[in-house]
Amino acid sequence: MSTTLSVASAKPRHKRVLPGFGLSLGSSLFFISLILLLPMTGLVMQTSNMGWSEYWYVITDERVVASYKVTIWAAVIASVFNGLFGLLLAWVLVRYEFPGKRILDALVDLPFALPTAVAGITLATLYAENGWYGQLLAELGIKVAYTPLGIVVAMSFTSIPFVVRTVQPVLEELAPEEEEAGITLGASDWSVFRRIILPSLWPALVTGVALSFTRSLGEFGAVIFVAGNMPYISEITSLMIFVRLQEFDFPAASAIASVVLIASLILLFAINIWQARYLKRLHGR
Amino acid sequence: MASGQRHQQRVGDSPAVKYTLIGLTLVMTAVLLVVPLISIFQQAFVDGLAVYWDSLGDPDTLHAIGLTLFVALLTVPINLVFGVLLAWSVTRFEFPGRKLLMTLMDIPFAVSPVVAGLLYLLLYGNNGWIGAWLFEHDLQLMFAWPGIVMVTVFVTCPFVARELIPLMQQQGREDEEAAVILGASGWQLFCRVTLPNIKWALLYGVILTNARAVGEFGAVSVVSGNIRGETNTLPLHIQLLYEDYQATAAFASASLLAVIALITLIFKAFIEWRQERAHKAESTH
Amino acid sequence: MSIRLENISKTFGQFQALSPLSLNIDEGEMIGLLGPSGSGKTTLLRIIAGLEGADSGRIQFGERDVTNLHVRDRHVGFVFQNYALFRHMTVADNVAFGLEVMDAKQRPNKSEIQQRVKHLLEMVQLGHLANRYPSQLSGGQKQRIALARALATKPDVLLLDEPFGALDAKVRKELRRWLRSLHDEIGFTSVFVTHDQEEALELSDRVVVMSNGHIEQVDEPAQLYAQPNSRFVFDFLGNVNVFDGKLEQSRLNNEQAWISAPSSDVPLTNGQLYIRSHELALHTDATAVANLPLRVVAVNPIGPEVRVELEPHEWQSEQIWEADLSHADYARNPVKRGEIVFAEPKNAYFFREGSQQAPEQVAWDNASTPAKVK
Amino acid sequence: MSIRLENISKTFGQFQALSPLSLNIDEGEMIGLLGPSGSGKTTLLRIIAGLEGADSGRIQFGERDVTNLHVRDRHVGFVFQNYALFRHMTVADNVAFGLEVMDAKQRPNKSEIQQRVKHLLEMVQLGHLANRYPSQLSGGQKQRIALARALATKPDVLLLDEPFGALDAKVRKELRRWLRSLHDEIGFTSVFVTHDQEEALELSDRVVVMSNGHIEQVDEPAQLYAQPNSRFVFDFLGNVNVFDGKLEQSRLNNEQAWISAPSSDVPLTNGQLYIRSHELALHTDATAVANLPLRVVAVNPIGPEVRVELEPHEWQSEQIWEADLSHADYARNPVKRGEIVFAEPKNAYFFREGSQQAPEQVAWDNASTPAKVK
Amino acid sequence: ADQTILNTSYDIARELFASYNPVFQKHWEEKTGQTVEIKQSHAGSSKQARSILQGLPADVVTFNQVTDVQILADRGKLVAEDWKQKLPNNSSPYYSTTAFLVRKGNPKNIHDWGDLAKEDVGLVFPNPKTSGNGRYTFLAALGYAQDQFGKDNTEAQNGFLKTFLANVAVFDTGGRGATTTFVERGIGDVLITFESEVNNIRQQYGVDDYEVVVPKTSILAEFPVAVVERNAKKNGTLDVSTEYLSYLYSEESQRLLASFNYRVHNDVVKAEVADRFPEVKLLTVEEIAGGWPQAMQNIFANGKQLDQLQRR
Ligand SMILES: Nc1ncnc2c1ncn2[C@@H]1O[C@H](COP(=O)(O)OP(=O)(O)OP(=O)(O)O)[C@@H](O)[C@H]1O
Ligand SMILES: Nc1ncnc2c1ncn2[C@@H]1O[C@H](COP(=O)(O)OP(=O)(O)OP(=O)(O)O)[C@@H](O)[C@H]1O
Ligand SMILES: [Mg+2]
Ligand SMILES: [Mg+2]
Ligand SMILES: O=S(=O)([O-])[O-]
Repeated sequence: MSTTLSVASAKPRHKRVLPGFGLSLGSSLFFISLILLLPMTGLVMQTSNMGWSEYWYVITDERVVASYKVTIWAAVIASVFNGLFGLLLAWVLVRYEFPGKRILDALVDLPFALPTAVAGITLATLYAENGWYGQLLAELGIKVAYTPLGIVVAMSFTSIPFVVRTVQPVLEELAPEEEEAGITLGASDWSVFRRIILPSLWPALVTGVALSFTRSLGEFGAVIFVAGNMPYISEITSLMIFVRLQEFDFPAASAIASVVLIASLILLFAINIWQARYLKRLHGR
Repeated sequence: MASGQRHQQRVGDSPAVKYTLIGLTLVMTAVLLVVPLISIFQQAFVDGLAVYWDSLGDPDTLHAIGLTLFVALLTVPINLVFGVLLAWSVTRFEFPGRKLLMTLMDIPFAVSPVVAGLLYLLLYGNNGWIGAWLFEHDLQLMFAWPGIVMVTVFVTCPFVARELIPLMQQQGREDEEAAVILGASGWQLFCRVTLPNIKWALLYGVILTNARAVGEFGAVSVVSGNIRGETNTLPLHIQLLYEDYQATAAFASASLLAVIALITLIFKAFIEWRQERAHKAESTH
Repeated sequence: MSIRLENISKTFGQFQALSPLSLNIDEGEMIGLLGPSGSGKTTLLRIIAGLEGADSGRIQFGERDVTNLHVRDRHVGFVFQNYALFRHMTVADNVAFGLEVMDAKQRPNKSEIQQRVKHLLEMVQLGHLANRYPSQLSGGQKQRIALARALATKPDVLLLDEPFGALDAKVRKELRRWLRSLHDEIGFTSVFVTHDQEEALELSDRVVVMSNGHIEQVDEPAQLYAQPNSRFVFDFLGNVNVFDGKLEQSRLNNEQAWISAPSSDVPLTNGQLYIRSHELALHTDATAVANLPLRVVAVNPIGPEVRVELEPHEWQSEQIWEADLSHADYARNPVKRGEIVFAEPKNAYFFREGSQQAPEQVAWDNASTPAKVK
Repeated sequence: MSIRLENISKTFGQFQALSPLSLNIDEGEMIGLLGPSGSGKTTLLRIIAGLEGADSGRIQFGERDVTNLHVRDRHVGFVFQNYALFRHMTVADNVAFGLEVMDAKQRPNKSEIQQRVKHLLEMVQLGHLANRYPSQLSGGQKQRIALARALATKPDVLLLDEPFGALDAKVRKELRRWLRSLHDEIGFTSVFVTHDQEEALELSDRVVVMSNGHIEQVDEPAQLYAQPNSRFVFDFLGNVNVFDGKLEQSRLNNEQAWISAPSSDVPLTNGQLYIRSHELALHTDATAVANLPLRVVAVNPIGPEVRVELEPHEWQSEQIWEADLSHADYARNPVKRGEIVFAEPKNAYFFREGSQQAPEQVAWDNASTPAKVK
Repeated sequence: ADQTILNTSYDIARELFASYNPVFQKHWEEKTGQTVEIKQSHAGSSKQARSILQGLPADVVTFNQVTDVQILADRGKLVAEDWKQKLPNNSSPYYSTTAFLVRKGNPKNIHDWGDLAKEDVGLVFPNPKTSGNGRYTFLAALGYAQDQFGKDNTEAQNGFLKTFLANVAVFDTGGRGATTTFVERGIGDVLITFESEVNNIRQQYGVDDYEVVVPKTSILAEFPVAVVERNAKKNGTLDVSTEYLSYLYSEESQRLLASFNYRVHNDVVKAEVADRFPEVKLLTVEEIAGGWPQAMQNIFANGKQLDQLQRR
C-alpha cells in the first residue's frame, strides 16, 4: 500500500497535451446525462413501480410475445435485405462513374428526412392492391400491404441509409493492393470479392445492418399504416407499447419499451465489442 | 500493334458486371425510393396546382412550417456543438469508459421515437419528478416548443458525432500536437487547425441532423400536444390533415418536406462536388 | 520465362508516365528497375503484371503474346510495396490463397495444399508463424510472407515493387541476400523496383535506370558503374564531384582552380569532369595534375573509409565535394576541419559541353597514388 | 539550452516502454537517438517535448524544471516523422502559424511576420514555393517546410522524429548535411531519432543507442564506433563478423578453424571475437595469425570498396561473413566466387563468454597488412 | 382577445369546432362584451387525455370517449368528480351510434350485425385496443349478440363474436386509417364506424359509390364534454369554459351539430332532421357491459374477453 502511494506521489502530473479534455468530456457527459440518460430514469422509475413478477407477466403476455416474433422476423428480413441492397448501393456509388450518380447518392438519405408517417401512408398507397405496385404484385399473387410483408417493406425503407452510409466510407478507403494481390494470384472477381473484399467490409456492414435492425425494431409510424395490425400476425411491438399507452398503463408500456431498448443496446454493445476485436486483428491495434 | 487496350484492374470493373450492377441499383432505387417520392407529389397535385398553393397558404400550415424551421434552427446548433465536443473527447483522449460513451451515443438509434417521446413525457410531464417541480413553478416544457426541441435534439444527437468520429480518428492527433507545440491556444487550435480539416464532415452531419429534425414525427407527436397554430410541426400537421380527410393538403405539406429534404441533400451533393474540386486543385498544380 | 516489351507507353490523363520504351529480359534474369521517385518504375512493373494497361505496345512472355491477357491469366507473382497481405487471414491462409482459388481441375487437394504451404513457410524460415495474423508480424516477416504467397503458385515471373523499401537497414540487407539466393535456387525471372542505388547494384543481373518515363541505360551493375552513359545516371549512381571547366592552354580552368588535361585522351572542349569521391587524393599542395584548393568542412573517420567533406576555395561548384579516403591514406595525411587541401583526381569522366553523348573516361598517371583501378 | 533527464520511465498499460533512464544534453549539442524499431526512441523524444507524460522522473531545460510544464510552454520545436503539415494552409501560412498564434503582446506585426517567413523560407531554400499547398510538395520539400515551421518561433530546443525516414537516399544525404550546417549556424540544441546507423554517426555530436526502453551507450560517434560497450551496440552499428571460439593452447578454436591469441592482451577464456568487415584481410593460405577457411559466395566490386561475401568452410558461424577490401587490395588478390580463401583479422573486439562487460579491443601484428588503424 | 381557451378534442372534430367556435365567440361577445380566442388541439382522445394528465393546459375537453374524460377525474382530479352531472344528458351534448358503410348496391347484402359474421364478408374497423371507435363497434356487436342469443348464452355470443372478429381484414389504429383502408385501398366489404362518420365519408367520397346501413340495434355512443377545472381555474377561464360547453346545447349549436351528422337532443332540431337519422334501438354501455369501467376491465383489458376471442 505504502509503495503504491509513494509511486503515485512520485508520478509527475502530466497535463494533457491537447486542450479541452475537461471541457469536451465534461460537457459531453453532461449532455449525454441530460439528454440521453436522465430521460431513461423515467423508464426505470415506471418499471420499478411494478414488481418483478408483474414485469415478467407484462412482457411475456402472449400477444406481446407474438409481436416480438413478428417484429424481430420482419426486422431481420428487412435488415438482411438492406444489407444486400445497401452493399450494392454503396458499391455502385463508390466504384463506378455514371450519370446521375450524385442524385442517387443524395436520394439515399431521403428516408431519414421524410416523416415516418408520410412514408407509411405513401407505401400503403403504393402497395395496396389498387396501388401502382399492388396491382402488379397482385397478378403474381403477392400481397404486401396489410401483411407482414408490408412491415418488412416499411422497415427497410426507413432504415436503408444506415447500411449505405456505414459501408460507403470503408469501401472508399479500401486499398486496391489487396484486391490486386488476389487477382495476380489467379482468383476470379467473385473469389476476390467474397474472400478479400467482403471480410474487410464485415465490420462496417454488420454495424450498418445492426443499426438498421435496431431502428426497425423501434419503427412505428411507417409500419402501422401498412401492417394491417392483425393480432398475432402483423402486430408489432411498438403497437403493443402504443396500446398500453392508450390504456393509460404507463408502467406496462415502459416495461415493453425497456425490453426493446435493452435488446437493442445489448446488440449494439456486442457489435461494438466484436468489431473492436475484428479490427484489432486487422490493424493490430 | 494493339493500342489503347484497357485491362480491367479492379474487381467488378468488367463492363458486363459494371452495367448489370449499375442497372440493378438504378432499378431498385427507382422502385424503392424514387417512385414513393413521385407518388407523394402525384397525390399532392392530384387536385391541381391551385389547390396545392391554397393548402400551403393555409395559416396553420404556414405556422407549422415556421415552427418546424424554428425547431431545426435550435436543434442543429445544439447538436453541432455537442457532436464536436463528443468527437473531440473520444478521438483525442484516452480515458476509461470511452467505448461505453460511444455506445451510449447510439441510444437514440436504438430507441423508437415514440418511446423517446414517452421518456421525456414521463420525466418532464406533470407526473414526472422534474415535471411536478416545473408545474409548481409554472414552467411549461412539454406541450410547448421547448419539449419539441428537447425530443428533436434527442432523436438527432448522434448524427454529427457519428460523421466526425471516424474522420477524426483517421486523421490522428499529430496536426493538433504540432499546433500546440507551436504555441496555439485551445481556441486557435480548434479554429485554425481542426475545423478546416473536419469542416466537410461537419457540414454533412449538420445536413443530416437538419433533415431528420425537420422530419421527426413520432417523438414530437408525443410531447407536442397538437395545438393547431401553436405546437403543430409540419409532420404533425400532415398527420392531422390526413386524419381530417384532407389528403391533398396533407400530401402538399408532405411534398414540401420532401422538397426541403431534397434541397438539403442537393446542397450536400453540391458541397461534395466543391470539396472534390478543391481537393483536386490542391493536389494538382 | 523471358519477357519482351516493345514500345510500351502510358499516359495518365495528360501526363506521360511512360514514353514508348522497349526492354528484353532473359529467362532467369534478375532485373532491377532503378530511378528517382515518379520516374515510372511502378507503372512499368504494373504494366508487365497486367495490373495496368499500356496505351500502346506489345508484351511477350516467352513466345506468348500476353498484351491482351488478363492479369489473372498471366501467371505472375507480384509482391506489393506495402505487402498487401490479406489482413483477415492467417499467414498460412495468405500463402494458401493462390492455391485455393485455382480451378477445381488444377487445384491440389487439401492436404497437398497444406503440405505446400508448410514447405513454403519453411522456405521463408517462418514455419512457426503459420497461425499469426499479418498485424502481428514485423515488416521483414511480412515481406517474407508476401514472397511466399507470390511464389505459392509457382509463377515463372516474379515482380516486386520496392520489396525492401519499408525495412530497417539491417533487415533489408539480410532479406536482400536471401532473395538473391532464393532466386538463384528456384530460377524464376524477376523484376524488382527500387530507388536505392546500392540495392539495385548489389542484387540485379542487369539494372534498368529510368528517369521521367524513359529508360536511361540498361547494363550489368559493374558495367553501369564503370561506364554510365549520361549525366543523369552518373548523378544518380553515387557520390560524385563535378568540376565545371573552360578549356584554356590544355587545362580546364575554373577561376583560380584548374585540372590539367589527362595524359590519355585530351579533352578538346569546355565541359565537366565527373570524379567519384573515392577517386580523389588529397595533398597539402597543388600537384602537376591539378590545382583544386578546397576547405575541409567535415571529417568522418567512421566505417571502412574516411569521408571528408570539402568546400571549393576560390572557385565555384554547385555542390559540396566529398573525398573517401582509405584509413591508410588518411593516416598518411590526417586533414583537419578548416584546413585548405588540394585535391587530385585519379580517374574521371568527361562530359563535353552541350553534348548529350556518353562521357569519355579519362585518367592521369599520378605518381602519388597507389595502383590505379582497372 | 541544455537538457537534463533524470530517471525518466514510461509504461503503456502493462508494457514498459522506457525503463528509468537519465541523460544530459549540453547546450548546442546535436544528439542522435539510435535504436531498432520499438526501442522507445519516439517515446523518449515525445516525453522531452511534453507530448507524452513520463511516469516518473524529472526533466530540466537549463536551470528550469519543466517536468510539469505544458508542451505549449516548453517552447520546443518539433518535426514529426510524417511532417504533420497543415494540409489546408499554404506553405507560407504553415510557417507563419507559430508566429500568428503568439500572445498579442509578443506577436510581431503582420509585416514582420511576412518578413520572417520569407527569411525562413529562403533559409530552407524554398522561397519560391510560398504559395503552394503541402500536397503539392515532394517529400524533401515537405521536410524542409516542417523544419522552417518548427524554427519560426526560435525554439531553444529542436526535436526531430526520424526526420529523413521517408526520403530517397540522395535527398536524405543532402538534407542531412543541410540540417547539420543549419544547426551549427543557429546553435539550437537538437535531438533527433533515427534507426539508420550511418545517419546517427554522421550527424550527431553524441549518439544515444537505445534498446528495449533503456540506454545502451552514449558516446561520440568515433568513440562509439571504436569502443562499443556491448554486443548489442556492436551488432547494431555495422557489418561485423563473429567468431565463436573455445580457448585451447592459446588459440581460439572453432572446429577446423582457429585464430591465435593476439600479441597484446591474451584472452584467457572462451568467447567471441567481433571483427569488422573492413578489418579482415583475405589470403590464399592460412597465416600465422589465423586459419579461417571461407568459401567466396559473392564479389561486388562496385563503389569505394570491393565487398566479398564469405561462407565458413568446415567450421560454424551463424551468419555469412563479409569482407570489405580496398580496390588496391582486391587487385593484388582478385578472389573469385566459389574459391576458398583464408581470412586474417587485423583488429577485433573480444567478448568473454558469459560476461556482460564491454569487450576488449585486440590486435595482431600482421606483417602482411598495411598500416594498422590506431 | 380578452381570453384564450384551449379546447382539446378528438382527431376528426376539426371542422365541427372550426364551425362552432365563431358561433360561440359571437355569443360570448354578445353576452359579456369580451372577445375569446379558442385554440384547438386534435388527436386521438386517449392520447389527448394522456397529454392533459401530463400537463397539456387544456381548459375544456370535447371527446368521443367517456373513459377518457373519466380518467381525468380519476387520475388527476383535473375534472370534477361529478362531471357527468354538470351538463344535461350525461354531459354529452350530442351522440351517435355505430353504423355500416357498404359498397354500391350492397353486394354482400348487409343489413344487420348478423350479416357481418357471414362467410366471405370482409370487415374494416379500427382496433378496439387502440381506438374508442373500435371499442364501440365491439360493444355494439356484443350488444347485438346479447339481444340475439340471450344475455346468458355466452357460448353463442362468443361464437358469433369470434367469426365477426375473424372477418376483420385490416385493423387500423384509428378511424381515419380504417376509412382509408376501406375507401382508398378498396379493402373489405363493410366499414364499421360512427354513423356521423359514415355519412361524412359517403358525402366526401361519392354518394353513388357507397351506401349507409344502419342496423336495427346498435350502441349509444356519447360524445362527452367537460371543463378541465384545475387548468381553467389556473388560467382564470372557468366561466368562459363552462359557457363554451353549455352553449353546445343551444338550439343554434345543436342545429350545427346535426349538420355534421351527429344526433342531438334538442327536440326542435331533432324534428327537423328526423329523416336523416333512422330509428335504431340504442343500447347503452351500461346495458351491455355494466358501464365503461366494467367494459374496460372485463372486455378490453389485457387477456380478457377480447383477447380471448382473438386468440388463435
Ligand atoms: N493512377 C495514376 N493516375 C495519375 N497519375 C499517375 C497514376 N499512377 C502514377 N501516376 C504518375 O505517373 C508517374 C510515375 O509514377 P510511378 O508510380 O510509376 O513512379 P515510381 O517511379 O514508381 O515512383 P516512386 O519511387 O515514388 O514509387 C508519377 O508522376 C505519378 O504521379
Ligand atoms: N500509445 C501507446 N500505447 C501503447 N504502446 C505504445 C504506445 N506508444 C508506443 N508504444 C509502444 O512502446 C514501444 C516503444 O515505442 P516507440 O514508438 O517509442 O518506438 P521507436 O523506438 O520510436 O520505434 P520506431 O523506430 O518503430 O518508431 C513500442 O513497443 C510501442 O509499441
Ligand atoms: Mg513506385
Ligand atoms: Mg518511432
Ligand atoms: O417516428 S415513428 O413514427 O416511427 O415513431
